[in-house]
Amino acid sequence: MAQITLIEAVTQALAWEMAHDPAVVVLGEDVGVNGGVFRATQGLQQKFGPERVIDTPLDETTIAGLTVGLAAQGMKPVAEAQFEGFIYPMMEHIACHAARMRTRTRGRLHVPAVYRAPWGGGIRAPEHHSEANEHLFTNIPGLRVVMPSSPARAYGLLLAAIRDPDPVMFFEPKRIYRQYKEEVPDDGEALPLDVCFVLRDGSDVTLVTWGAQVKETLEAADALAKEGISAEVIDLATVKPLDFDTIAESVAKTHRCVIVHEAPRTAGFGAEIAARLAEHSMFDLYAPVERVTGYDTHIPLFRLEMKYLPSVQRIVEAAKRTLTV
Amino acid sequence: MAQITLIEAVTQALAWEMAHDPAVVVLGEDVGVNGGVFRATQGLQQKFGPERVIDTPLDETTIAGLTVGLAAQGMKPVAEAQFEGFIYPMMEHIACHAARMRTRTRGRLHVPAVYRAPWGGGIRAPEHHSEANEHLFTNIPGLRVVMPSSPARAYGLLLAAIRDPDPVMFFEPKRIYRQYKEEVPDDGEALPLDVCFVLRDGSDVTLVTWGAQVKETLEAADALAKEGISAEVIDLATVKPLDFDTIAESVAKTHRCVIVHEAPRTAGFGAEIAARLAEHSMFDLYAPVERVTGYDTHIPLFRLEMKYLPSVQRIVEAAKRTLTV
Amino acid sequence: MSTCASFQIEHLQYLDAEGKLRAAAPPLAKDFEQLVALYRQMLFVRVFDAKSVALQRTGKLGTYASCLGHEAVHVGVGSALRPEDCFAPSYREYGAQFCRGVQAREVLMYWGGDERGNDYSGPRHDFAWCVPIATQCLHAAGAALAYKLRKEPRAAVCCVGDGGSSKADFYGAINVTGAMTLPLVAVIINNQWAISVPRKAQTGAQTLAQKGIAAGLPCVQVDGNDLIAVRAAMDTALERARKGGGGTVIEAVTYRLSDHTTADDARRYRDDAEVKAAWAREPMKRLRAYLEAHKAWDEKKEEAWKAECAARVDAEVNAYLESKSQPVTAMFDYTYAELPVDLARQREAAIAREQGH
Amino acid sequence: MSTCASFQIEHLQYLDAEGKLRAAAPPLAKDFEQLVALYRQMLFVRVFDAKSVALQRTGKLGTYASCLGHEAVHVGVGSALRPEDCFAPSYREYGAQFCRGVQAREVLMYWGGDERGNDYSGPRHDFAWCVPIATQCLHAAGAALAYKLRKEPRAAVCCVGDGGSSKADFYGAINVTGAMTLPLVAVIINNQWAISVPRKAQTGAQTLAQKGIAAGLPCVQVDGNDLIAVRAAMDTALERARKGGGGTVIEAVTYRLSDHTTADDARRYRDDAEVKAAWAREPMKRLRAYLEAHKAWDEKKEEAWKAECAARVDAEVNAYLESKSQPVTAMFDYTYAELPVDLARQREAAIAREQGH
Ligand SMILES: Cc1ncc(C[n+]2csc(CCOP(=O)(O)OP(=O)(O)O)c2C)c(N)n1
Ligand SMILES: Cc1ncc(C[n+]2csc(CCOP(=O)(O)OP(=O)(O)O)c2C)c(N)n1
Ligand SMILES: [Mg+2]
Ligand SMILES: [Mg+2]
Repeated sequence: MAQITLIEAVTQALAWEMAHDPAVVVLGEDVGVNGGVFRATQGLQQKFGPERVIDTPLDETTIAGLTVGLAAQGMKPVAEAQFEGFIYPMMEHIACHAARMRTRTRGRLHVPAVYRAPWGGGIRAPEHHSEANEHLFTNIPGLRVVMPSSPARAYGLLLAAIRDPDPVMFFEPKRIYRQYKEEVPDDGEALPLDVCFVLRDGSDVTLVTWGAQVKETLEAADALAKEGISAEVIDLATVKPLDFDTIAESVAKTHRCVIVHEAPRTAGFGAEIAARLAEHSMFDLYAPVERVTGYDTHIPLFRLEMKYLPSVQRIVEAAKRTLTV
Repeated sequence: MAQITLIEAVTQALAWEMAHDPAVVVLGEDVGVNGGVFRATQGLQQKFGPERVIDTPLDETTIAGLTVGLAAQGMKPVAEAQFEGFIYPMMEHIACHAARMRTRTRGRLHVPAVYRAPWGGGIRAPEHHSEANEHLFTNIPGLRVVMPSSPARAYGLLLAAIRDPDPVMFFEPKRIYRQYKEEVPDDGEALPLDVCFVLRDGSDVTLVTWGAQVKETLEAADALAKEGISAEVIDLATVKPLDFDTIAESVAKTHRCVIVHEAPRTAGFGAEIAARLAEHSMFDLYAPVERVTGYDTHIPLFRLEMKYLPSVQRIVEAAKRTLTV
Repeated sequence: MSTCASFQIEHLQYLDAEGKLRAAAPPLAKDFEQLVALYRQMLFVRVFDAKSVALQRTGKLGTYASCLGHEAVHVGVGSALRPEDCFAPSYREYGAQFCRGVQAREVLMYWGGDERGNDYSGPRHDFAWCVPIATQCLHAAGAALAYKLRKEPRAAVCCVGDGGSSKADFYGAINVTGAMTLPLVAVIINNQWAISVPRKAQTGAQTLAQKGIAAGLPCVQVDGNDLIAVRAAMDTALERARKGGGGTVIEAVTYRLSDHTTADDARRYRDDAEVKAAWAREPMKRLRAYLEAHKAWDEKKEEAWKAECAARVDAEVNAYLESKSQPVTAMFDYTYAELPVDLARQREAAIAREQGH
Repeated sequence: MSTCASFQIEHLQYLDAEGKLRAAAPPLAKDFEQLVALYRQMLFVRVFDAKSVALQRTGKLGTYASCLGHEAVHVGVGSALRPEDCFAPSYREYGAQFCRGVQAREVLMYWGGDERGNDYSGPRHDFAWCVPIATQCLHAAGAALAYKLRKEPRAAVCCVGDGGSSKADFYGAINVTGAMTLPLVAVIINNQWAISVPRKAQTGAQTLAQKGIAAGLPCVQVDGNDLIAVRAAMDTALERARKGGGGTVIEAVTYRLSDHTTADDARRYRDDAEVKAAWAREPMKRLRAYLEAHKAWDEKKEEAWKAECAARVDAEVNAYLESKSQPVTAMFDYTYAELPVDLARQREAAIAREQGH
């Protein structure tokens, strides 16, 4: 049982499921011989052949629509958008068809597809390679939006996503693709979707986040601990549908909450969490909810991008603000 | 000075601006001889010719991209998506280019374009003709998202949108296109963008809404008044960038807030308003913020759609809940 | 300068507007039993269509997209398919769908604002009606890819309009079909109008068939008012597809004799003269003339069959009109395979509201 | 069955791989002064390109897209344009852009992660580098429409890759160009690879030029390693465009001699033998041979010009390396023409953070 990175866990999950379910196919740009520009599909074409690991023409509309068609006819396609910033042309098929086929046909047809995409900034990449656009999908009924933040969760959640009978947007935080390794048994065990993961118990403040920001958030919790502040850290993992109960429980205990995300602040998914806290946990809260987020600007090219992304320090400061009210 | 409907106000604003600014052109599907499927561009092609009122091929990608190109080269295009549910293929050009050109080029190029679309449900239309998808755009920096809810505001805001040097999404609540008429002087006077409109003063509860739901919300305020409850009604008008100060001021006075919108609840724009209230107005609020919204389902076909849309009664009930805490 | 590629687009017509055979026709032209069956199918569609428009006019149906004038291409396409093939319609091809087992009451249910219309009795794997223009082309391509991967001798067929042939998805579908040799037949139903936009405003291409050249596919233009030509082109294309020979683009030239939908008023943008001229080329008259010339059909049969169609349609209409609305829970129950917690709570609230009022 | 349309795709080559004229060539072939100027431009690009790759390897530049092997098509395209024409590049056509006044330091700035690179010195109306594949084609079409509406005798030119010619936007752009007779020249730079995906996986079409047929446009395939052929095709297309004759699709066949970008390793997916064979057809050698055969160029000139290129490039590199980062406020200041209230507050907070740390 080897130690693997998050991206290797993605590959491992794909390989497991392809080996055990002949309906699973992978398609996208450069997913074949090249194994994907990040190597997420590395070795899969050699193992499963070009009929199951399919390099498509360069058209995201095509990839998205083919995927709907494949899925509706009994396949389980895992489609890749090469970067999440290139997902826009996929949206009509995702929103109008993948997310809607079951509703439209009263269950006659459904779309068990996964749309994967490397997500987020911080890797000094060119323009349009750093987007954090989960908001594009979180208001669309019928979708799941999943974001793993560790090798083990990447493996377990991707297996769950592929097996799920409904369409899943699976966003991989590329900044932590190779952050660290951990042991991930290749046992085909899926993790539950629609469930948050409490990564660290704490009593003074709840830090809620997802994706790559789990890294900074855990570091912030460490820093806070050094100052005697006990932070609970929750990784949404499945952003939609939201497991709000886990967050509410935590806030009932800590009475404080900081939400951390990479996307722009306004109408980012942090707003939904803060809104629910305002609705359901208002009398639990001793301090206003804080959001530490990207600014309401485009993520800048890489010379400035680290000034855009939420830093450990910003999280620590926000947590402390909730404690000084 | 005639009494006109909301949609006639749209036409009037387009005609005014085309008459006064030769850079303004209108493009889309069926906008020409047919005057648009709702007649928003009625008579414009006769008046300004087919070179300025342009029927495009049936491809939303094309319409969106042409619009970027036109705008970057000195024109002021007003593009139409025939229904807001068909806007998805426009998104790459809107998000990656219209919204970003100024940032990308440090101001060398910019995109003074308007993307109009009839928006929302409740007209017994076929599938995909009832979407309320403002959330697709509210997290995208560089855009304005504007939604008029009266003939006068349609006229003034559309003029402002066309004159604005940045791209504006202009969503027209088709359910109230012909709800009522009012006098709208054709004087070329724009209304300010980025500003909420207080439609009704009140002291007990703040009702915040936008688009077609302004109708039900005002009716709810009437109903509440009959029960001795004084509701303030705010129409966002410009959803993004949000004029939060007006809302905060109102809530500082009423201490209660109900947000009403048509889109699905989770990650709808109501979440942003509730989140800001939780952050900035927590100690002003005497009751949890309520959201009265569409469900987290696709808007059903029309036999059931009125069960999906927020009703006067739901708004009244929510307002009362905030008053009984 | 040297020529590195050259292409021809053929136009296929057997039965002219007068019902005369114009060229050496395929066996179908002499198979009067089958031709009569197809003609009856076409007539059924026409009767159904008129009734549906009337229902809308009297407030008993929502917006409805008429198929008047498309009977030959719709029935030609639908009758060429096998049950195991996959059909991806736009929103107008009832003639094709009736051949496959979709029921008239289902069409009415759909345009009556009820999702149950899409829960077809027809082949359960056929795609639903598709409103976002041309997207069905890629679903059909995906189906074709699924069949190819599973080595099933099945074809997928999509229909798309002249307008729809401008949209991204159409190009994407035919391109991937060529690139991957998929068993897809893309039928462009060129009825000259996309709502108010005439065919010539869609593209500078002389024919829509030639779009197939961009994808390296065989492509052909047929007289879409000639059932025999439509069937001939479909039969060839489907056989090639099912045998692994790849896809085809067929342009069927016809005319939309009706408004775009009942929400449209075509007199705003097109000349009566054009419509009148199109009526002279419509598909039923010529086939009837041909059948009558060959004693396979006559006025009496026509009247009898029309009466039967009317009766059948009435039965379907009644079934539709008597259908009860779905319960409020139906909004929630098909969003996911299993209700997420959140949605379950919203569902409860919706039920409570129903009961409260 | 009758033929209703037919088409030919011509292939244009004047200068073969050995630098021999293969056909009756246009006047440019005898205009050695201009040819030398263009050759020098090509050599400048090549020197710049090698330096940029080196900068990336040593950590002084971000990911960089090399243009090695594309010099003839890039310089051919760029030099054919007039300043008032509009150029819409993808992310690789520095050779074209240098002809138009874009500075090398601006290219470096862009790949160095600084938006100021896009604030070109070149024609201020040219479009920025465009990463979302093929979208630039529609911007060029929009520009072309603007010029047509304003009755300006200007053309718009977009470059797109073999991969990009599969994308929706490309089809949309050429289709609307045909439908509206727009002054757009769409140049498909077929360098055989889209990252790791070979040309044949993109489409079943024998040529990419023939995609123009789908739009009813004149289309031609040229040897993209032959500067003279590229210029000839461009000159013809641009003249037609500026005179109101509408658009053209040009496929320029070349080869990407480099990795896709510095983030790519092409050895993973393509054979050395193929690359080696492509080197034999590369564009510089043949033009140099031709110029030398006509005594317009020689080894000494080559060395002298190379040295000058190196010096110029060094100066540009220094200007880039010495540039200071933009202040944190730059994140905010170009989002809207005027800062909305919200953003102004965020900007203040960001400044405070800068000063705090
Ligand atoms: C993506 C999208 N854009 C716009 C529309 C609105 N619309 C419905 S039908 C239609 C015209 C379609 O014309 P055509 O493809 O020729 O098919 P026809 O209706 O003639 O059968 C349009 C623009 C839509 N349904 N989907
Ligand atoms: C919409 C979109 N999808 C994917 C990518 C990632 N990507 C960048 S370059 C490239 C290949 C482009 O190939 P081609 O069009 O042939 O141009 P070339 O790089 O060969 O010049 C891909 C897939 C992108 N930039 N944009
Ligand atoms: Mg049509
Ligand atoms: Mg290429």
